[in-house]
Amino acid sequence: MNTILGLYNYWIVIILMMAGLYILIARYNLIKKIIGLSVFQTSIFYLYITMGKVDGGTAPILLDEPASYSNPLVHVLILTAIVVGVATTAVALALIVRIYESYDTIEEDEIKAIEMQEQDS
Amino acid sequence: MTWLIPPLIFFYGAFLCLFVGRTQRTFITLLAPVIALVSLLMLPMGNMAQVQFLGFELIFIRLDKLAFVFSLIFIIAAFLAAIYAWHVNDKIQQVSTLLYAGAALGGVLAGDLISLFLYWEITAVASVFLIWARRTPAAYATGMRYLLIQVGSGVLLLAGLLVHYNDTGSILFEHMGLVSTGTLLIFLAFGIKCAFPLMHNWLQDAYPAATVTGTVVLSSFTTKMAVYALARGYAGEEILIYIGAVMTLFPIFFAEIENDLRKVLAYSLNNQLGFMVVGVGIGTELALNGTAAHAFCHILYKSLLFMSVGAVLYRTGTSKASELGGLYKTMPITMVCCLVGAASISAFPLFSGFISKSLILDASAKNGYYLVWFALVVASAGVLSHSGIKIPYFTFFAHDSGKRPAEAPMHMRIAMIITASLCVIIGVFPSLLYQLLPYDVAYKPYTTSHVLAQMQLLCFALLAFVFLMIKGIHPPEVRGINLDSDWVYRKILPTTLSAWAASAMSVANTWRIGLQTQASEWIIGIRRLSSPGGLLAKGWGVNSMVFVVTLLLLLVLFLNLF
Amino acid sequence: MIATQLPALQIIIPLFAAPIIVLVRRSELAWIIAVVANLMCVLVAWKLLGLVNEQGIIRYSLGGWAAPTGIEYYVDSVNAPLLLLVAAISAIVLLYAYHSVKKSVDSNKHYLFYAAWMLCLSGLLGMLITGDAFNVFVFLEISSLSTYMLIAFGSDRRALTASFRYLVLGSIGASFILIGIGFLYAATGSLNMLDLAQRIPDASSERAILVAFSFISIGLMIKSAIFPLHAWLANAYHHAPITVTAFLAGTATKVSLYVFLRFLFSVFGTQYNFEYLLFNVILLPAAVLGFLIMSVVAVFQTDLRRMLAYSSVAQIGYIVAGISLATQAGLTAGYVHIINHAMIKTALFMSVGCIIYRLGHAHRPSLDNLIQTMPLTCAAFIISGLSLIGVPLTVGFVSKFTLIGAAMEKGWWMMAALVLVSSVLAIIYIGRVADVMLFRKQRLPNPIPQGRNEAPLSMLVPMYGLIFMSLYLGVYGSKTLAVASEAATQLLGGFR
Amino acid sequence: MAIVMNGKKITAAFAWVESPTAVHMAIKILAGLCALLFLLDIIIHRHTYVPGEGMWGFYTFTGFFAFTLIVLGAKQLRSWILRDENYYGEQSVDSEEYPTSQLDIQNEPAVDRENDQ
Repeated sequence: MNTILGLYNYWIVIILMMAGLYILIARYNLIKKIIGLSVFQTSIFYLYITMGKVDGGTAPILLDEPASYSNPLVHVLILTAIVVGVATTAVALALIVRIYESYDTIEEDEIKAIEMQEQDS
Repeated sequence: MTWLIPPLIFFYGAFLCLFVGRTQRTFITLLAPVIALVSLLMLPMGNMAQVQFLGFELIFIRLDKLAFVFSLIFIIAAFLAAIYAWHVNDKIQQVSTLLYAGAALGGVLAGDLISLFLYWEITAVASVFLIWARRTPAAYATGMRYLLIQVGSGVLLLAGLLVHYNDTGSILFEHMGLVSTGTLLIFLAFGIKCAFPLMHNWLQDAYPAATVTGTVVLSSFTTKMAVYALARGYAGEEILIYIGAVMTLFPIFFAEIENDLRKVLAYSLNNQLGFMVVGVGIGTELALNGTAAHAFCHILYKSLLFMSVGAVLYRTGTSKASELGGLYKTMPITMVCCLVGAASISAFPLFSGFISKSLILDASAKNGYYLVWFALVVASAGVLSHSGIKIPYFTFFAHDSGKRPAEAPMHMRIAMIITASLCVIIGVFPSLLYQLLPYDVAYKPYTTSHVLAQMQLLCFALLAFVFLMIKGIHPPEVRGINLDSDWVYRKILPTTLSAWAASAMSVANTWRIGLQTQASEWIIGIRRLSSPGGLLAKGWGVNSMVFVVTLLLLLVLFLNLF
Repeated sequence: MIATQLPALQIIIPLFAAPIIVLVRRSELAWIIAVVANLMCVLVAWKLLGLVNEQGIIRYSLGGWAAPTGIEYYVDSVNAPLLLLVAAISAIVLLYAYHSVKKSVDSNKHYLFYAAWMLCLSGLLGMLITGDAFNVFVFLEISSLSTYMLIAFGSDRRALTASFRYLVLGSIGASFILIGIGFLYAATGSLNMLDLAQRIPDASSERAILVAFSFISIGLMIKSAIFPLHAWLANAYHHAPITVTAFLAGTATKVSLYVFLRFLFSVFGTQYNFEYLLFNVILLPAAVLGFLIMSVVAVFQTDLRRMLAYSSVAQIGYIVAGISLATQAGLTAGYVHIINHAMIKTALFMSVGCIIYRLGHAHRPSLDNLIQTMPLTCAAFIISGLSLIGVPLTVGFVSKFTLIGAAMEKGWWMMAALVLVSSVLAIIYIGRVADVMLFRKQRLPNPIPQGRNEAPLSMLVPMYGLIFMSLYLGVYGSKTLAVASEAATQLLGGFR
Repeated sequence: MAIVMNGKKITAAFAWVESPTAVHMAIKILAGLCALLFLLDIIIHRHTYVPGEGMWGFYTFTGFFAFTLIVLGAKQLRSWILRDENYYGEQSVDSEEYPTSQLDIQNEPAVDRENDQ
């Protein structure tokens, strides 16, 4: 019981990650796919942050006396990763706009049908 | 000097041909053999042009007497073929001829297995263009079959040399003998190019499909390079004697009933190779001399025969015996040259075949292979039947076909006359050839007893021909195809496969399961899966891609954690 | 002074060229700046290679922060040759790109195209040069994001979906790598590769290392398009502008494979037996199935770009097969094929680019008798095709020869035989194209004018430059082999 | 002797081969030669290596019967393996015409100058 509840933060990470992957597999709408991707990436952010957390530690700010504090490096890292994630989402959304302009749909199964037709002709 | 070795001269020629006009190309094809000859004569005996490659020391030139005699005849053959092909205005043919001749020469001069393999593959690839140059769908299909087999031989050689290298740590191309898997693989590779029985079909399939001039070139190099390779690596291997004996006998029957004269010559080429293989198998000095001499003479008279039949094809548009006849009236010079070739291959005294074939026959007799010897004697009578009589008789005499083609063009006549003269000169002055042979020859072909025996054999065979013709027993020439072992991969295999496919279609609807349907569904399935739009080749959607990724991730995690 | 800063310059030059190009906006000028920057990169890579040969490993601390705290650039005999390779291929394709891009990309977007190119280049070079695990992820994303953009420049609308699909897959791959790095950090407390390599053997939790290992492997398998995770590649290569395809085919997957090698051998180390499980159960079957199935698929393709794309996956199969042997000879074979295949495939795609430049497409059945109109282009395709098949005297032969030798050395006869089988398939698919180009009478009415109609010289010259380079390296195969062997020793020996 | 064709005369140095007398003569010469060779076998002692080779008329019999057997054997073989020229369909060059574009067919032979004058 302790391992299940005590590691709740990791369970959240896993659930988020699987939810993200599930959306990517099960949904055809491109926007939803990007949402799935974002959820998936967010789970990784949690993973990093939860790794650096020290029970009872404070924020890693200059203090007068030594105290235990959470690892600041993971935050730095994840800031970078968040930036990358945002950039990815932006590029993806831009692509979706262009796809919508030229295909008139953002449902991937419909797009695939159109593409198959083009290939045949 | 390394940059001026004979094979490279041909390659330079081929390269130059790519960029120049028709006249220059013709001159290059003529000039390259001449320069190569000078280069060959200037080479010292021994190894040279050694190059480091992938950590191996390659020996591109290993000149000894055996290699010399083969190199010499290859250069002569290239030169004669170039005269014969004076009229050709086809860059592809000219370039590939030069590449092919250079590669064959290189193969003969190669001192290690890797450079041999290199040239082995170049001959395969370069020569196929001589077939494709006919530019018909059938020639294309034939060329593909030819290429597949030739490249297959190369793959076997590569596999064999790697195994051999693993075993012995040496890549030197020396006497190997059939001692291990590696040497067996190399042996098979040589055997394919040498057209061993049941591996012979590419030859009869491809040579008649090449262009008029292409066949002349093809007939000279590939198989003789293989004979050389066998002589180098497997001299004295007893199994070769029996392989050779079979090779001399069975093509005779096929040649006898074949209608396409170029295919007849291809069968007869196969039969002549048999003599050489027997010589290699015996492996004594006399026998190897015989092999080298026979290869030398054979290249000349077989070129001559292909040239004359080619000239007929060039002028009439067909080389089928059933369509020809009576051409002596308008092509007398071609006819005379053809007769010289026929007499040479049949080994009439005073012609070149006589002085070379005797060496092999005597070697087999002296070493106690009496049965093989008898097979060779019978085969000699058989050679007369198809190459000696059939080719000239049905082309130039027999019933008059009504065709009145003009005499062969001047350059073809020149090429044929030179070749014919060489055949006669060698036949009359055998010592000219004998002094080139790898071992010292103390052999006199012109003894009374020998000449008498040969004349008896040939004259009575001729008598039998006359007798059979008068009695009407001799089979007439009819159009058609004679099945050979290529039937397996040209007919059974495709029909079985499509039969499978067809039955699968119908059976699949009723039964659905069963071994046959499974197999055919596989075949259909591969095609369906792989074609554009098929499962393997279509643009996958994100969903399926991510699904595969997830599955693989779970698999890897599972494997690593549990 | 400059010599000590070379590792940083390698990344900074293209990274700064990108914003300058955006500011300039003029398309010709953008191209010139990109070419100049790229040539400088080549020079730097050349110098670095020389330095590595002279004095061995170069360690460079970015911003003066010493490792393991700071980010470290690490150049040794494994990545120095690849730096030169990537920079050189990018330079050659960029020189070639001018006309092609002018024709296929909107002229008011040229500056964006070249800027993205520079970003992609700096990302790729960064992945090669960095010695920091997290930095790999950052550079990976820089190159990936710009790659998505470059692919979307394709003239066909299917380029957009191809780009989108690659984006999703690529992001998942990168995220997996990120997860893996996270676990590594959790288990060891370090991000520096050298440091990681030392700490992994006595890490507190082996399970965390295993999880990290699994995620990183899968992530890199996606990025390097190893079968069966290759599906994004075919569409991306097919619909991207052909110059981009030529560039990516020679660099992107190769760089990912390098990172793969780095993690597998240098970071995790051969002494860890768990990787053998990966090798035998996942990587080896994936490699063998990959080069067989993908060669078959390539045979049935009618579009040259698609055919070559599938052939790329097959060739990556060879590389991975070499890697999964995990011996000196096997790694040498894999590494040498990374170099050789980069050259061959780039040259092939460049020749297809020439065809597209004139014909507007590369549909095999309508290339009948192309040799009459575009002899030089056809010659280039056929020469490179022969190299792909592995005809002796070409680089392809060097690769295949070493690979088969390595397989046999380990006693894996079956694999050696299968490599040969797949070579025959390569003969078929290249042969089909050569056959159409050389021998077929024109079947379809050809839209292009008759007579000579060769691609512009500015495309032909770089292409032939690359082909001659590869021919030279084919004849003197021992040179690349020596480099590869050195790299294999370095990889198997771990960080020194 | 000359052959007349299409109103033009063509010399043929070997035209005599068609006359029945010449053919008969040739056969007679061959028969005579064979008889001579057969007799010579009695007079001349041949050097032999193989047992039986020295047998009287060994080569004559071998020549005659080997040839006959080969022809008969081939004839039998043909009855088994002869197929139509289209047997292999498009895959075979046997059934197709040689492309005339690569040939120089001159069924009207160049007239011999000497005779023309």
